Amino acid sequence: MRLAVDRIKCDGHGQCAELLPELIRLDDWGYPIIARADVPDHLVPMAQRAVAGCPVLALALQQRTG
Amino acid sequence: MKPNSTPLSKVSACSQGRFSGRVNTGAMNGNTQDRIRARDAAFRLLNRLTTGAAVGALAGVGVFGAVSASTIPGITTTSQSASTTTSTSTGTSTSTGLGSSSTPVNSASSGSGVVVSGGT
Amino acid sequence: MTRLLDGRDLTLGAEGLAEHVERLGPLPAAGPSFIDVLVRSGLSGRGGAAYPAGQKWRSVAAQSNGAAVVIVNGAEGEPRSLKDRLLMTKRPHLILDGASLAARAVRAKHVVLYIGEEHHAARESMARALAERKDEERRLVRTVAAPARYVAGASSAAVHLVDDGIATPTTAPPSAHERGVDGAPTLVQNVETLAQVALIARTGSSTGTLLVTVAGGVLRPGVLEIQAQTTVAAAVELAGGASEPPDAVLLGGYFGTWIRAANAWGLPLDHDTLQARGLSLGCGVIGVLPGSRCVVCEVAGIMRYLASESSAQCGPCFFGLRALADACTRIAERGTEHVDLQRLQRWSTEVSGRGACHHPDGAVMFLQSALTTFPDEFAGHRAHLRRSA
Amino acid sequence: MSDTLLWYTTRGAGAVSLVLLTAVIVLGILSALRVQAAGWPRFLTTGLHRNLALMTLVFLALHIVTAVVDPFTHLGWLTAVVPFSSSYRTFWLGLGTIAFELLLAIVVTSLARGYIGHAAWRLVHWLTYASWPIAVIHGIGTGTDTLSAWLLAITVTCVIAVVAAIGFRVTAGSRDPLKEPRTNFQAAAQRRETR
Repeated sequence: MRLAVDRIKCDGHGQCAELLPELIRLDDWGYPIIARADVPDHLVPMAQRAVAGCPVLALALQQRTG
Repeated sequence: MKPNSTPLSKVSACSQGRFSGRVNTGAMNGNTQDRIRARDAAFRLLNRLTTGAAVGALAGVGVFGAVSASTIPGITTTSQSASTTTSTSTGTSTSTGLGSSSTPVNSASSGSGVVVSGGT
Repeated sequence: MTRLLDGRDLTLGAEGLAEHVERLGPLPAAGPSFIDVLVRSGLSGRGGAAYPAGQKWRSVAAQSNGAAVVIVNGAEGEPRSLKDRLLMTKRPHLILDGASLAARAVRAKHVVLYIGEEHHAARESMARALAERKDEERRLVRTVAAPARYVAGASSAAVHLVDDGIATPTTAPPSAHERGVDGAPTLVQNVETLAQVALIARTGSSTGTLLVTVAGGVLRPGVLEIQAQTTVAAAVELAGGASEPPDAVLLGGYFGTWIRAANAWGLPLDHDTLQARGLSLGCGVIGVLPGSRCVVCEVAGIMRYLASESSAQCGPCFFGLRALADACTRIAERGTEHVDLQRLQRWSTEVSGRGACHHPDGAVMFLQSALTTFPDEFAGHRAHLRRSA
Repeated sequence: MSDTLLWYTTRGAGAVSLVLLTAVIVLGILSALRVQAAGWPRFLTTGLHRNLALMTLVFLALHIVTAVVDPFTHLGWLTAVVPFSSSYRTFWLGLGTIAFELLLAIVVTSLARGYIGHAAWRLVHWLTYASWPIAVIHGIGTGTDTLSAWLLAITVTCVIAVVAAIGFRVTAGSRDPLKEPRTNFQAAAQRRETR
């Protein structure tokens, strides 16, 4: 599975980094930096929680070929 | 510096003053391990607050029910035993033994411990 | 070999349809099969991305079910580039020929002339030329003004403007050739590319030439049509030579790369050859920075411009480019502090690739090429005694 | 179960639902304000908002079920679905049904947010600002002992909390740092009529 951010929808809430610190951190202006796009299996549930938790639905979890 | 040669930058390059950056001061910049611990602790807090609210709400039904019973003058009720204990029709016995979640439900609404910081 | 700017003298007005047909013959009847000719010609796009034109047409044609759209991109938002305007004002029928060929090849239902709103002469010239075309061609075409913003020329911004009247880039996928105007597959093609196509349709092979704009410290800045592989030195000579010994050349406009003048002279001007060396000719701007100008101050000025041209849709681009422009300006105005250089590196890696369009990537590539080409100038920069104009 | 116990449970559950709904609204506004503190990440506010919203529905269901099955007011199930269809206190009870159905729409669209998309969800979520006042008026109007001190006290507290939260939200303005620069850019990048 792969994490992808819709940069235009994203408005710097920062909840994704709070929910998935293993893969996401925030830059100096509060926007997510995806440290590693491909999500290891054990983190998929938490990644799904981060996707659902995004207040503007800017984060997506795609199949690897996505 | 001879000023006459044409610069490459667009002549009308806007030179309005400094751009003020908005620097994120959130707690998100700790290292990953700390942030993982913070997340897990926050989830535990979420669960505790939710259960506390549920218990408080159930207790509330009983308390408010009882209070409204005692304040209605002259309503003839078939069963006089308006119980003051917090047992309610849903049958789940909610002994008040749950000392730990002593904060009643409306504390959740006042968001104790929540400081509004917001962006600058 | 026929070239783009052959025919009447460029100081005269636009070449009319009659003279165009008399010189080059009528528009060849070419349908979808023409795409193979275009692929074989190896023509690369002249808008800045240098994407092979044949392949682009093929991908739009594959998705098109007769409802595709062709956008003739004459936005030319690159501040120092003049080539598209020259073509639109002097050889409009080459462009309209290319547009008709494209419309037929990808079975488009309409064509949009997307011309910079401030390029008045170009818009009038294209309107006059359009009036001379046959009815069944004219019926397909409408003209839209591209707002004078740097990102307005991006294909997704062009589609967005045509659809919703706002020239801001949109998130890809889907990209224009998959879902463009009204959701239809859309071919967004630069005017020079289409003009080249018009000649390829007649001769069967590429003209082998490209338009470049020589700008900055040269005696006769302007547009040149040069044979591919011509060196930068030769092009600068054709533009009257450097007005004073230059230190640096900016190749490819504001998304291009800085090269020390000494290393630039021998470079062959050709999209594919340059790309192989990790360089890009972009929209064909060759910027010669006179030796008397400080490259650091020049870079700071351009970074301020690129930061202000962010469409403010993505945080990393809007805030990141501002932070980079601020740091460059601090270095230019107050002299370098080590922390500034560190920040430039960190923010560059954090900003690049984190926008919905290529604006941040282009700006960071521009800055990084300056930092790697002129490390000493940046590391040791001191405030100028008298701020150069 | 004796009738009066049912009746008191209805009143108790109603009051609790009001308090919970108030908490949900305040938390929703705090989420929009991106409130954050040491040990209180932003997702905690949103998570609590979500949990309490579902809890509100549970206690609202208790409130409605006990009211409907209460022989004293013989409302019938229709009352809970069709507004103003009860004989008993028709108008005030009708408001309760409306508030309930608005809340249902809000919760359903929130659960289906992934499918309907953010824009549609946000549109429906604005109904909260209709559902809550209607619920408050329903509580005041239907309460047989409308002037009883305890219900009035709770209602007033809840109103103050929500009004304060809304006031804070309005004065704070949008928390999207790009809202203003984006609007400015779009004004400059818009299609103007070509001559």
